[in-house]
Amino acid sequence: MSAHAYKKKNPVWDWLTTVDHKKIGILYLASGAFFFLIGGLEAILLRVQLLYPEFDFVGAETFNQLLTMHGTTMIFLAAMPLIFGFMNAIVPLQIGARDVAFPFVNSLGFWLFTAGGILLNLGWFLGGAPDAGWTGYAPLSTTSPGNGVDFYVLGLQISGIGTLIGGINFLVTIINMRAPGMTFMRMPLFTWSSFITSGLILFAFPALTIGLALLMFDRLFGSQFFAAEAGGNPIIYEHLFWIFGHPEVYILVLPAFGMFSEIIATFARKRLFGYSAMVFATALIGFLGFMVWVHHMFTVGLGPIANSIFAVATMLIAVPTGVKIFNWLFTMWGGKVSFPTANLFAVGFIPSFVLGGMTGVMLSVPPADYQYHDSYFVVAHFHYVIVGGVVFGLFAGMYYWWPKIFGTVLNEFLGKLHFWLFFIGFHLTFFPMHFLGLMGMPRRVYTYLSGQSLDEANFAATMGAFLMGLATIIMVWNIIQTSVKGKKAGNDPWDGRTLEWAISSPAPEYNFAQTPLVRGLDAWWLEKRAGNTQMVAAEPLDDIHMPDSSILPVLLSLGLFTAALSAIYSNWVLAIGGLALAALSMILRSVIDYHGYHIHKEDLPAEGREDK
Amino acid sequence: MKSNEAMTKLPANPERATLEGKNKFLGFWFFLGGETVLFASLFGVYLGLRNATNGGVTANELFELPLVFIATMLLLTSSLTSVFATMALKTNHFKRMIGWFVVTGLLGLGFLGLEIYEFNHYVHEYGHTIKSSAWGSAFYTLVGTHGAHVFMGISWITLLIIRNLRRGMDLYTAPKFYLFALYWHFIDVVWIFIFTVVYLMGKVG
Amino acid sequence: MQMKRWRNVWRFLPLLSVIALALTGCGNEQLTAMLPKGEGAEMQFNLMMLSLYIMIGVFVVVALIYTVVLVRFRRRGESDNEIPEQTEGNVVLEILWTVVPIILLLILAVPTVMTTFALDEGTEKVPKDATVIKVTAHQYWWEFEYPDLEVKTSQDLHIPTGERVYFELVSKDVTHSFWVPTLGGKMDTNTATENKMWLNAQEPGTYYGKCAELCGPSHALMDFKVIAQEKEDFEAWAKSMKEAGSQAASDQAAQGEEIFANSCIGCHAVGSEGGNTGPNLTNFGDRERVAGVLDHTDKNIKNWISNPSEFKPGNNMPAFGDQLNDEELDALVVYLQGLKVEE
Amino acid sequence: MAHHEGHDTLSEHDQSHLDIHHKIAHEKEFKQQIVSFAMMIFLTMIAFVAVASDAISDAFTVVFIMILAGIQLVFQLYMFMHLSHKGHQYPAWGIFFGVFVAGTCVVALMGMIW
Repeated sequence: MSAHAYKKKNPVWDWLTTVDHKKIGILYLASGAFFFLIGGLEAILLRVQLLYPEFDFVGAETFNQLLTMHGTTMIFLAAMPLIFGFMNAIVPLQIGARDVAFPFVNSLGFWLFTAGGILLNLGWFLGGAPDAGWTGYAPLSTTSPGNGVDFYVLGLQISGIGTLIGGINFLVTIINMRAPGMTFMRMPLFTWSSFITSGLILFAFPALTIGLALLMFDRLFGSQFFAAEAGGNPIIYEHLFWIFGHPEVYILVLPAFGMFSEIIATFARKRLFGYSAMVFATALIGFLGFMVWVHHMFTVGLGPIANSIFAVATMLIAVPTGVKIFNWLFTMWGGKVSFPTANLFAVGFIPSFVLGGMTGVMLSVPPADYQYHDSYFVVAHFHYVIVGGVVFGLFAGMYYWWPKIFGTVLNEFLGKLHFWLFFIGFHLTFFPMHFLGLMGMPRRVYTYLSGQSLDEANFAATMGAFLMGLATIIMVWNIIQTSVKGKKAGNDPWDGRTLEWAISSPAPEYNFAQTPLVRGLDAWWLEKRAGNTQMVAAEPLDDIHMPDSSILPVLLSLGLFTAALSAIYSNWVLAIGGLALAALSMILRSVIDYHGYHIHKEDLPAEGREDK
Repeated sequence: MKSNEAMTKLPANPERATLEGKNKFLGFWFFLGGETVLFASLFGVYLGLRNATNGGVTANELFELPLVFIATMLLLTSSLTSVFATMALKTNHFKRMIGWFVVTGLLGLGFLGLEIYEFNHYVHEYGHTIKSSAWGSAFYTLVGTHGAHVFMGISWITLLIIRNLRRGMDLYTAPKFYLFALYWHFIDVVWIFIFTVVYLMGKVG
Repeated sequence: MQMKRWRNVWRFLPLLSVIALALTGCGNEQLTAMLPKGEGAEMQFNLMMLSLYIMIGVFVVVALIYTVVLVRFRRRGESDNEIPEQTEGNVVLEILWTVVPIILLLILAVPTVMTTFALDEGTEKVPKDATVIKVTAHQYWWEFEYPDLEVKTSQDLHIPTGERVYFELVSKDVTHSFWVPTLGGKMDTNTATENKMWLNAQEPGTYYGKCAELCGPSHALMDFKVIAQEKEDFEAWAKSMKEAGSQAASDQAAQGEEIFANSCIGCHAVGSEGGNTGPNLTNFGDRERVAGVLDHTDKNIKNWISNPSEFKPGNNMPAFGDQLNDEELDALVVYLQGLKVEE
Repeated sequence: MAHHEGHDTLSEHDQSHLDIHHKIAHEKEFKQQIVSFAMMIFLTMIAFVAVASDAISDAFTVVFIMILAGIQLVFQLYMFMHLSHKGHQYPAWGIFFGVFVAGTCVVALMGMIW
């Protein structure tokens, strides 16, 4: 790494100012993992409270705060950033790009997300966390006493802006930055799903932005959007939330689908079965995702016509999802499937997610949903989808791409232990919940009465949660151990198929010394089968242009953070100060020229260079 | 980056001549796609609550069409002037472009002044505020969000003009001015729907 | 009726499933949705089972392929280095697993849509002689008003069996959701709009009702009871409710009545007298539970009045432990326990 | 960078040749813009007049002025924002998917809340 040793950097300053997508990816992964552990701890506390009927552990108020923060944290502060982490770390490598389209915006997106995440959690220390559920339904949220919901509204708003600009960045990156020969129909499935997901982010998040803004106006400025006595209507909020909220589910799960597609193909040593059908199914799921939100609102009283239309639309989504499942199965069919931890999670995902999909179809039937809705059946369903789909995907991706991101391999023994404990714990926790719901247990209850036949299943679920907690501790131990004395990984430890495995682990900061020429789907696999040890270059070796790092994203995020926190306490002077800092950062970004710098070709390491 | 002199002959679409320009161009269009959903949500909220006057003043009693008409003319004209500016950009007439953008900004300022006068008038003459009814909340939020966009636009173009007055036209500045013009047209589109949906439909009842 | 035909087709489905579920336990028979005791719940249960069977069929197919893959196509050790054939896909298969699910979904979609409309039947134009009940949800209790019968009650919902009872659902504060799993699915109670639904209990009995939408700290405790009675019993109950007023049976009860008139009547009504911000207590003595969740004992009533927040966090009733002494509380309890309309 | 286009390397001749084409194209465009603007002013006036006069029924007026607004949207997108020009496929996708989602939002909030 002699590339530019002349630029000595303080490591803290370096991480604060970096615009390198691989480092931003690591930042996303680290903060996502941190929030994942917090959200998991909240879940364990919830399950302890429900261990026995009429058990008193945290009490009603704290329970509602915990359930709200568990949902909000897992969706917005754990799953989203972890997915963005993988997108940052991997997508540019998979399309043979040196960088993302907007390195500065990328960094800004991360720091806004972090500022929002911290703000959200500050409620715990400043008089109570939000307690109106992760959905924040009005008027419960607008009338909730204390400042908890203010932290929810403003924290999500700030991190939402970060997510939105991150989505735009990836859309443009994937459209404009692909290497020569990397046509759309040669893109790896993870890149494809990241592309679709970014599109969903772009069109779904604005609805949430407005929903949250209206909540904020009602709470802070006395507007009447959701106050029935002044003509307001809370159903407006429910629509806005779910117009965002349903696509959000696909925002989370599609990248996981992409990861499974890569991982299953790699470990079956086979090309993905039905590639174009998979791409089409992904796009179709994304599109249909905008037309089904009312199935979250079947019991709101929108009438049989609306309910029927959205029921049928929802059922339709099962078709492309089924196409994906069968294509994964047939990718393995006739292959030579090996089972390192990454593939264990991928293969374990299939039956788990099929169960989640099954209950999904069952939920799409409005009359039946009148029974399931807001019961533990729904809790079971969405955990089968989000844990069985998204979290399994994130774990699979972690074991699979860890070598490329950090240059070391995670311990396989601990990995397998992690998988089995988590897999068993997961089913033990959530499978009984289907029955709890059918037996009449509503969701979001802090306790249940004895003598209602709800005791055994609740006990089993809590035991399962403990197992999942244990599995997570083992995973953390594995990460620590690997970080301290991990085995060095080669460039291509899994006999990979896509471009990221063609370069060194971890990737150099310029990714590709020469932009590669892509000659087909699974570009790296093709070259290897043709007997090549590296990609063919699409351009002669030249100086490499790199973007300037910047502290402004941190300052801008700090400004908005300060403004939001001050607004919660109606300290308008400080709030304007925070906004001024944010505005100043934007102005500086606009008036200072960023021309970047060059890494000279003489400084590039000899390895991986194709001399003309 | 070459010196300004060498770049007087810019390519046909200077805003998209560099990779950076291409990225900005595409990214900004996508941003406008997202903004479409943002404003649509506000329009939806407004339409859902437009009769929720809570016994207070109604749209028909409140709105005065001549004022809205003048505001509309200001904004539509500013759209034309920013088109002129873009054409000057494409033919590399820097000074002409700046001139048209100054006119655009001034027209926008006029529009904003009218809006502030209007809001002030409603609050003080009619007691119509963000708190008085759900309709009031929806009205000020929708129209106010548009007004905030106009304000952002004026600040943006002011900053761009000041910053680049001495730099002149090159492949680094061209995308910036071009994006502003796109943004300004988008604001105008939103206004077309505001005057139609809020004011004209409010008068119809 | 069109629905009848469908019911015939499905007759065997619930039978099978009931047997299967009886073996594993279906929950409390006053609460569970799996042992339906109402017309609506049964229609919903049939659809649940239909969708479940279709889905199990799909799952079996997936599981079969999955098992074969895991058994037959493993890589056997490090030395197994053969590169499998790089199949691109198979158009016939793709069409197959697109078309078959569409057919399965159509089979599900038709009865789904029909039942959705069937469940809404009559809510727009309620039949003339039907019982109509206006349900108002509060944090954290339920108010039931029978406009035609001029009766108001709370927490215990009395309905006649064997007929569709129509509900008009609203909420006073935040969104709640009205759910009696054994009799039928839930419906939200909104603040700005009124919802309508019906329930039809097929046999007399007590069924548990719940609030299904997060509504604050005591959401978990917002329980109510549905007491389904034969039509005559129901009418008798309604009649005695209408006539009921407070009449104290003893001196202690008379003292209690006075305390009630001084401290409680602003919020709680007995008969037609009293406020409307708290539950109507006309038939309080008949109830099975205090505040919907506590056992109906004198001690619990006393504790509740002394400090309601201890039992239902966040509820709106003030604590009377400081205002009333033990003797007064006892008298109040005796009075309240005497408020009965049934034997 | 792989995507750089070679504008800098055009010969003098090519450059001046292009210039002439551009000039013609720009003059044509200029006229189109003026016409578009005049049309938009005209449509706006019609909308205001339609509302101000009591000659037409209210329901019709609403439909009519919405159509006028839709036409103005097309003018802005295609004439002022050049959505039909080369290299605007992705922007068009972005805007039209946005309009699609926007439409569902408006329908939902307008028609499914009361």
